[in-house]
Amino acid sequence: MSEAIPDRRPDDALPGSPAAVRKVLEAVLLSAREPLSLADLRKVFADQLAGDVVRSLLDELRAEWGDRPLELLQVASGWRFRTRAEFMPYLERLNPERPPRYSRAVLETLAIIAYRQPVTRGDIEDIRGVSVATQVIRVLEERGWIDVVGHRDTPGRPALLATTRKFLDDLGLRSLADLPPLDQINPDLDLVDVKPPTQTSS
Amino acid sequence: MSEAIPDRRPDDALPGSPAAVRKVLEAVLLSAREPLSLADLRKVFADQLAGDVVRSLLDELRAEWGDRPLELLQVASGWRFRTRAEFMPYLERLNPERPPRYSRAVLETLAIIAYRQPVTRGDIEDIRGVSVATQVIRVLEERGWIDVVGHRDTPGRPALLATTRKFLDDLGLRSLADLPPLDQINPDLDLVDVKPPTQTSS
Amino acid sequence: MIGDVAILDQGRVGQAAGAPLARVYGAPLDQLPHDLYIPPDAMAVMLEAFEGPLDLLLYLIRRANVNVLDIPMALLTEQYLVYVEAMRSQNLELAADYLVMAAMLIEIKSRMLLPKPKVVTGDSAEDPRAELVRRLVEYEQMKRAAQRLGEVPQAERDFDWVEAWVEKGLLRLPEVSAEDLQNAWRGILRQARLHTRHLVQREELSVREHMGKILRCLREASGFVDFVDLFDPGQDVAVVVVHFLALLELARERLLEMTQVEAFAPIYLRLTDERSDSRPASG
Repeated sequence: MSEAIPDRRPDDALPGSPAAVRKVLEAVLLSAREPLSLADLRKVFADQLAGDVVRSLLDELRAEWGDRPLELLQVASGWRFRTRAEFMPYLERLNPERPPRYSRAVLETLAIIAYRQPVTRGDIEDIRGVSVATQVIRVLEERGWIDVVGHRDTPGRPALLATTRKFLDDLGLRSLADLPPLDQINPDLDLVDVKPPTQTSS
Repeated sequence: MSEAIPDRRPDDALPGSPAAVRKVLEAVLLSAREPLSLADLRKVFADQLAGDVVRSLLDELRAEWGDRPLELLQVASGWRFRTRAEFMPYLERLNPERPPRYSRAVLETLAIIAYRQPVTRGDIEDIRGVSVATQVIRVLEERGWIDVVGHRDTPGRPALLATTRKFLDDLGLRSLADLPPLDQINPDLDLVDVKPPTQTSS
Repeated sequence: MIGDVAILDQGRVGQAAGAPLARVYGAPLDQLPHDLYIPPDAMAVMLEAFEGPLDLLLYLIRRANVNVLDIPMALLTEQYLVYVEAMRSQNLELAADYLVMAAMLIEIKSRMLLPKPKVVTGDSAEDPRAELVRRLVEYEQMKRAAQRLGEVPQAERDFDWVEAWVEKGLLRLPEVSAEDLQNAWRGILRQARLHTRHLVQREELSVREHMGKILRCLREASGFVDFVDLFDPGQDVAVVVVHFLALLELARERLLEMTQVEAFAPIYLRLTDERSDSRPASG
């Protein structure tokens, strides 16, 4: 517990052996909160290692972790260790609130956009009978499931929202036609034929 | 990025072999956001492993990492992997923004709170022989290392300060008993080297 | 007291006599104690480095190699006062704590000069230095503990916690299926139906409707009806209220008339047109 503080030797930027360098890389990558670029990783050694040397050490490291629970991944902004997908079920058990669910507001808004697109926020509010929080729209936009496809030619020129290709991909649908048809949904709901004004705009 | 979502098999809570269990433990501990208690770790396996089994697997895991750049540490709130101190010079190059070395005033105040808790600010001032700047207390509070645990039943009802669990976690300690032992000041013999205080206050 | 003299003499070794170097609490100081010579620049730095009077005293005691349990008060007090004076001459902000300690030292010193009261049972009379020694020992213990604590590796300063990246797309984001959308749509429809019913209910509760009910009731009774009999006690409060409002509205429109003999007596109602025997006004 009472370990001594290690010597700080800023001039001694480079460990003695390639194995030691790899160990440093491993420590740095395992504790990084963000992906580390090649430039970041060279900075760790005060730029005393060439980029291709670092790169080949990274390859070695990746191979070394081949059968371990994390994988060294190269993403757009650099390298990072990631927990392998097979361990997700165990991680999820730790946080029982997972898997998270969208609120009813988000799901209903998404359903309205999916079935009645393109719709304005006002349309959604008319159908749901309550105002739609900006947060709800943003959640869906940030997920990449909806976006603005135009503006309705009415006062205020409200944005017209529609679902994206990513929405179809993520839900495993080939097209909007694969959505469960509406008329099959409510055989027992005879009295309602909620024809929102939006229908005319679709 | 477009990997399939892994199967959720809640009934299949336990991997087949001890080695596989250890791997799961490793994955979970490497990706945890905070120390994991024994109860947390048992939850990972849907409580199908006894506590002492998990504990001995943790020991194995710790030994396995013995010569690697991380160490599995047991702190007050559980187990967590940390980088070994020898790697800090490299980590610092990447991320130079680190908590400061505290002044003697802060450290002495912290020591008094840690070893004599719960204490009032007046107690600290009595021991140190000087008034304690509010700033000093605030630094420790903002770090999350101390907090108010009550009030002494004397005039003014001064706040009683104690160290927090985070203090133990951040110092890699399991409990207050792990604090460095106090020197028994031997008044007769302790004529230690006397250096001007400037050297020790850096 | 013997120790005091010895160390004091030692302190004067090698210093030539001359003009006072400084004045300590008004008293001229001929010489600096031999271990006090510090370049003036360093002095300021050093004085600021003391954590307080106890820290300064400990330094002086350790420096003089004396036993904490047998502090030579005269020497210690003298040296302490020199430092305090130096702080003052350097215009350092002199904390009140240092002055309080100076007064305490002088007091202890003077008490030690007093003849000890004769005590039959030996050494039970308390040494005037006892409290000071207790504080010095405790402070030194904490001072060393602080140093040790500062050397314990600290998160973020000396090591980083490991937190491997977990694919948020796999773990964090809620999953939605086409079926969820279907259910959501059902929810909207259900809500719409409730909404519709709600409107119908409001219709039922509407004042106009109750006006009709009352008119019908009065016509069937063809004469006076007790006010109380117009209300069904089993009804919802909202219905009763609307019913009452309808009644007032009918009165305002002069479609019925109310009579009451005196306060708290029963109220009777009848249709206005009953009196004129014409056809009911409702439609």
